[in-house]
Amino acid sequence: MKNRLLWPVLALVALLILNVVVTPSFFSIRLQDGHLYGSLIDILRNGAPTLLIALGMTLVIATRGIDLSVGAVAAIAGAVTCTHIAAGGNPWVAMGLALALCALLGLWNGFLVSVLGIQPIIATLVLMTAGRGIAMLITEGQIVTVDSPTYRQVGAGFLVLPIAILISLAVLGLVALVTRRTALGLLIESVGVNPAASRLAGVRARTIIWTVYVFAALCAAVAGLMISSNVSAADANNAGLWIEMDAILAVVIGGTSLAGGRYSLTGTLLGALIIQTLTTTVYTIGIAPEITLVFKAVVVIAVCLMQAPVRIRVRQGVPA
Amino acid sequence: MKQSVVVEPESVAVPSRARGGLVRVPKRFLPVIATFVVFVATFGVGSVRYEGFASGQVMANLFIDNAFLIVLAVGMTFVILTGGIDLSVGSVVALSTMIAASALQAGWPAWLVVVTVLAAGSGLGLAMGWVIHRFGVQPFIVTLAGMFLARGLCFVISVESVSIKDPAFRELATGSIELPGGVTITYGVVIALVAVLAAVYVLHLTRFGRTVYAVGGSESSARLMGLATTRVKIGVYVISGFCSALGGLLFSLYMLSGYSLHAVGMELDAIAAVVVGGSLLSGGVGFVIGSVVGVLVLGTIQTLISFEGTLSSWWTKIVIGALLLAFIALQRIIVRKT
Amino acid sequence: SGGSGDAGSSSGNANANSDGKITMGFAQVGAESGWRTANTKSIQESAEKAGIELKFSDAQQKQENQIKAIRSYIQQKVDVIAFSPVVETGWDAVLLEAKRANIPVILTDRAVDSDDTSLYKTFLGSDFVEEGKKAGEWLKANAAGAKNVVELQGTTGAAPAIDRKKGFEDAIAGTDLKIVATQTGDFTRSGGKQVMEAFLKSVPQIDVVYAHNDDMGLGAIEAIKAAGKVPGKDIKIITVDAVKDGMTALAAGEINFIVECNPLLGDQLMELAKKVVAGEEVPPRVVTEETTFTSEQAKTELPNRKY
Amino acid sequence: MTEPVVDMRGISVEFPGVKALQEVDFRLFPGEVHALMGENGAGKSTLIKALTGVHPLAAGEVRYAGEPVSFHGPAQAQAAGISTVYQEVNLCGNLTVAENILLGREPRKLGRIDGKAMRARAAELLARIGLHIDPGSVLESHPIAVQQLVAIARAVAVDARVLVLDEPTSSLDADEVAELFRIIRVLRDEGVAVLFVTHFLEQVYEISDRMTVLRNGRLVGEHMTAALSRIDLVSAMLGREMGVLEEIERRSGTPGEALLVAEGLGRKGSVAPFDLEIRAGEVVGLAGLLGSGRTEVARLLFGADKADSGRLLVNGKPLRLTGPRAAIEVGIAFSSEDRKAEGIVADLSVRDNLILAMQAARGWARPVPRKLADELVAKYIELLDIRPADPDRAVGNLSGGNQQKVLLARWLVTQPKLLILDEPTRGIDVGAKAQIQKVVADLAAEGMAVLFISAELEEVVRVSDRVVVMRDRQKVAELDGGAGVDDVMALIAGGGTDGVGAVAETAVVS
Ligand SMILES: Nc1ncnc2c1ncn2[C@@H]1O[C@H](COP(=O)(O)OP(=O)(O)OP(=O)(O)O)[C@@H](O)[C@H]1O
Ligand SMILES: Nc1ncnc2c1ncn2[C@@H]1O[C@H](COP(=O)(O)OP(=O)(O)OP(=O)(O)O)[C@@H](O)[C@H]1O
Ligand SMILES: [Mg+2]
Ligand SMILES: [Mg+2]
Repeated sequence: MKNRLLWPVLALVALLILNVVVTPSFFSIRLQDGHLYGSLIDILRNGAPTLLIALGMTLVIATRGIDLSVGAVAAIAGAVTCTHIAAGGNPWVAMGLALALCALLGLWNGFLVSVLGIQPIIATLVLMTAGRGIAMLITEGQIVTVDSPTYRQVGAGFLVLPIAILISLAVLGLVALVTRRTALGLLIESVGVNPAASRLAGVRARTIIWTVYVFAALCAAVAGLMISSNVSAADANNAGLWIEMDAILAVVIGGTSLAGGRYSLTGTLLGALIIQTLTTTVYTIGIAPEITLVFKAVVVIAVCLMQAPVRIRVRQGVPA
Repeated sequence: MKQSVVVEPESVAVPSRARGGLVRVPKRFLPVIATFVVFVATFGVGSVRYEGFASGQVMANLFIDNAFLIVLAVGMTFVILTGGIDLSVGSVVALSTMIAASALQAGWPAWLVVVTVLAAGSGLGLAMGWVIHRFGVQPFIVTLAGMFLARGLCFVISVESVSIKDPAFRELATGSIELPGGVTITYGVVIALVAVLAAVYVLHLTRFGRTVYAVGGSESSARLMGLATTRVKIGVYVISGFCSALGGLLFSLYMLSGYSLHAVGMELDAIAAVVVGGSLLSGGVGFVIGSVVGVLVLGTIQTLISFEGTLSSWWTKIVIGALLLAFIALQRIIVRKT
Repeated sequence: SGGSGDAGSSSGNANANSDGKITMGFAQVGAESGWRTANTKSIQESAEKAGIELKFSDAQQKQENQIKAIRSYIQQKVDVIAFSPVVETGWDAVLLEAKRANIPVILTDRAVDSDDTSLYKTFLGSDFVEEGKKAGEWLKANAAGAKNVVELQGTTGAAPAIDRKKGFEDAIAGTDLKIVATQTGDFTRSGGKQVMEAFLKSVPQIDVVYAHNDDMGLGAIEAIKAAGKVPGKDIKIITVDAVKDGMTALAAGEINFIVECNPLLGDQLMELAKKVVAGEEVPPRVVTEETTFTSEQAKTELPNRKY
Repeated sequence: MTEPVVDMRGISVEFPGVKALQEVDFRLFPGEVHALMGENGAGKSTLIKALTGVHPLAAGEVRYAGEPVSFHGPAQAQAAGISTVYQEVNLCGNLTVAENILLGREPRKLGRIDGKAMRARAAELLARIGLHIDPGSVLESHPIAVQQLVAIARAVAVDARVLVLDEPTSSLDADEVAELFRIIRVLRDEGVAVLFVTHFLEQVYEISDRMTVLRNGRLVGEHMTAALSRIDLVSAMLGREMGVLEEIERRSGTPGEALLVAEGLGRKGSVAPFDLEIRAGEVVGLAGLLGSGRTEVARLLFGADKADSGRLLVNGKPLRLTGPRAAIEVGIAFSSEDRKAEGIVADLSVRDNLILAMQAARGWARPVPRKLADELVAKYIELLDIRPADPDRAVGNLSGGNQQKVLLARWLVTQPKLLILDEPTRGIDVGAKAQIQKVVADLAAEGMAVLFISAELEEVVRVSDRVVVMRDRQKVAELDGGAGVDDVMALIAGGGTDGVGAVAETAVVS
């Protein structure tokens, strides 16, 4: 696993170097109004939601699943919170409500996948479509702007470092701890690698699957709070749009296979950072919007060729 | 993703007894049949509920409006059957419309445009398939890069939309074929159906097709069995690229324009159609016909929405989701009961 | 069964239903922005007020869905069809069908690109290029030494983005003003904020932000504040749309100038629809009443803003 | 003998961290049956895969029909005339039996596959090895033994110069084996070179002309079968003397309470309702022919399949088996015969696989402490002689026999009350097999009840206190400890006494 992570790290370093070459001040960080200010900090803060969602996605993918609904769930979380605050509610209550509702949505996904046995991609596609509708229903299609200093902290606040990244890293730490210190990681992987064998060994596959979908939905919810809090507004239509793709990409770049089984949280962290750095790079080095996508395509291909399993096998003397 | 651990023997053969004579529907056809039954049922519900729903033309429109999606789903079926996925199809559709429109605008002859577009799509598919096979990179990531690339190339060609004024294209686009009963269809539908037939032939009656299923069932076994897995693994992406380009041509007939934002997210529609049609994303299980029915199901959902008439934007989304759920839940129930 | 190609021979142009009520089919693009939702709402309310039965469909930002919706309206034999084209190309075939079915078509927002102008009766809406121009003109007049403009574009390839860019560039051509960085913010607040954050670090001197809509401008304001600068003073901000949040910021002096793009064209549309169905002549182009706002104007206008 | 058709010299194959083969020489002549012998993990399968181009060579040379060759994959080897059945079933479960047999060489008419001709041809090939199943049925729906036969049918369907069979008989019964040997002899007489791997010494002596013995990835020797006694063979394989297979010690004490009682348990289409009693401390053997329903009985008792008639009593209390977990909770464990699909979790390490069942029972919140896990792993690696003795190696990379040992260990660590073992010695070498049988006997002596299923009748009779005989998906008899192989055989084959009568006649005596 260590070897595999080497390449994403190199890719990240390469991107950063590219930035410094074009914008020499890229690494400069200064203290501004009591918090750190600089491009690297932006990358961390803006990458926090993707990282968070990718963490949930990693566990889902490890069980051979996939969750397309995370973007919609994020939008719902933002919508619920903002409408509640806009109606004069307490921000904490509002956020609690959003998290509770999203946990329910996770249960729903888990139900479709583990009880009804619907293929995950389709099961979550249902909520991906309907979820955005629900979010818009809540906001009535308007962008709900709120003015709550408390709520602002989640996405735009700082405790020296951006609070958003602190939350995401805390969740990363928590997941790492929980999956390593308990047997959750082992059971998730065994369900992902061989569901039939796991069933016969007595693993509660259903509970495991349920857990990961709820966890993914909760991660999406918190990410949704960050996204909406960052601009103090809930945009039901655009919040978290296509973020599921970014999250899956982050997981895959991090070396976790979509076929389920072994996963790497560190890999996911790197993947999310690479994706956000890539986005920021596009803005910073002034790539024209028309060729942005071509640039991204080239980088993605380069990253995955660098870490291609075949290369690694060649290095170790065992060709395909 | 294969849920059932125990698979019932399809026919109980005992050494002494010869093969049973009773013809039963084999289990693997069930999802397709279930999808079809649900499709028919929904159409029935629509007919009762909405005036003018149960007309031949509404049915024909289902094909007219989804001809390109049918072609995409056909290509996607090949890929999914091998256990892969192709996220680039939507963008390749856009790129195809863009190439077609701008080449026609530049005065290329129509036939050359068609050939160019098909070659470009297949070429991109070949490149993606090669990377997937040669470097063992996951299809998801490679085709995602392909998706960025194709969409990016659209913008490079032109940010603005380009309309197609070529008479041959217009002729094809506006021309219609009259069927008995006053129902008309477009040439696009005919092309799509030909593509479906070709796909069925290739999948079921050629070695290439059977190897597609074998690779999806177990790639390592297929390799150990000495099958041409390399050719198949790359081939399916070429087919999918070709189908995307063909779908792109149909789409440019449908729209008579090339635009870089055409077909955004259409890859998901194509994947959804294939999966609704009973294919397993893990590979090895599924039928082209199922994917076609899957497209019709998605089309029917659209039609129902438009017949309902006055749904607000958000209810539209919610109802689409709910109908999709109803479809697959019903399909599951039918498959389980039998 | 209503064939798509040959129907409509039975009824004339004024084929109002037996009860005399006009039915309009409206194929909306989607609900991608607050502006669009206001537009939808206005049309729905006006239709009710005018006693017109509205069939509404949301195309989820997809042109093919709009085409399908229009086709289904043709089958349902509505009296008049209206829609806002997402793109200007690609409508010929379906409009031809409508024409053959004798159903008049009204465009809102923008025209379609077709050699055959008989395909639609009229179009009602804003002129995006003009909006960009107005923004540029104001800047020219109020530059006060400002030179470096950064532009927050709308979604790459979207018509308003292309036109507002073009109009603005035309207006500032030949002056000291220069667009030093331009990037898409996808018409969203987070997009605007992220892009602006990056600009603030990579572009040495920014005097003006030109955002293709209010939302991106609002996002940029956040980024500017976080950088320790004062929006509206250190960096001038010009946006398009004039939705309520934008007007509030304008009134507060955080935005300097907004070009209005009016979504409330429901009443005008219904009026046109009645005339068209009745067979009266209508002008081929109706421009919606749109204005521009400065900070002072915003303060007086703000209480009246509905969207 | 003339020129060898396959001549491998100085073959070395390496995997990350393992030297699987070191400088092995191997020759195979036309018209001979050559047995490749060695313990689990000795490198037999690796040698075969090196020959057919699955694994690249680190060193050495392969000559085929006199020419140096280097195949880039099984396809090339096959095209050159080497037909191979690899260890474990390597077929496509989602396709039909006929397709699996003829994939890549389907009969065609006008360029398209002729489905009818294909099924006919497949039926013919199946008949040739004595298997009568519907060629149009899906392969997955058949038990592992049938799949193994299908793989053989595929291999013998072509005119090959070399036929390689890697443990083809591991789940077959005497009848099927006889059938297979008949075919092998015919092919041999036609001049085909047959390479054959098995852990059954009787089979080796029955069929092979020559043999090559490997140990720890190295060549030990090449011998004429007739010139090497069993004892010498075994010590060549093990590298040490091995005591004569000791008679398993019969327990003197009477078995305890009835632990599990099945009353009229059955499932339509798979097993007719049967009664069965298993007591603590006894080993009950389940004997029968391929497809007689042994596996089905085991699955019903474990709840892997749902019974649709009868009931199950555990410790005298009725138990509703809703699934494997319900069974595990009352102390029933089941090791499946299909280790690839239902046994190992290939990507996980030996340690993780070993504690999986224990962990599942504890739930995710109470992880097995690392220290305990390490102790258990060390203990069972030693007890069952799992090789390589590396707990962190992915189980999928272990040799077949060693995977089987890990599976057995997985259940042993949970200390179940009733252990159901379906073909636990499949693919296990002689030494380890004796080891496992002894473990089973010891466990029973400690009070565990064991239901033991094996295709090898001698083994069943040897380890069991009582043998239940199945025929045609029905329980036909129960024989107590004194019964010999011949008695069971008679019942299995349906000869001698009439099936139904047998149950009454041989009423259980314990
Ligand atoms: N793909 C692989 N990666 C790593 N090690 C492997 C791989 N395949 C086999 N090995 C190792 O190579 C050695 C030889 O294995 P092989 O499968 O050839 O044994 P075998 O003689 O066939 O044993 P068995 O009788 O159990 O089938 C073993 O130590 C095994 O762990
Ligand atoms: N020779 C055969 N001919 C036809 N069907 C067979 C044959 N052998 C087995 N079967 C199949 O066997 C299945 C039942 O096998 P089951 O697994 O219960 O048997 P078993 O006694 O456990 O045998 P084994 O474990 O050796 O396969 C049936 O589904 C049947 O299709
Ligand atoms: Mg082996
Ligand atoms: Mg069995």
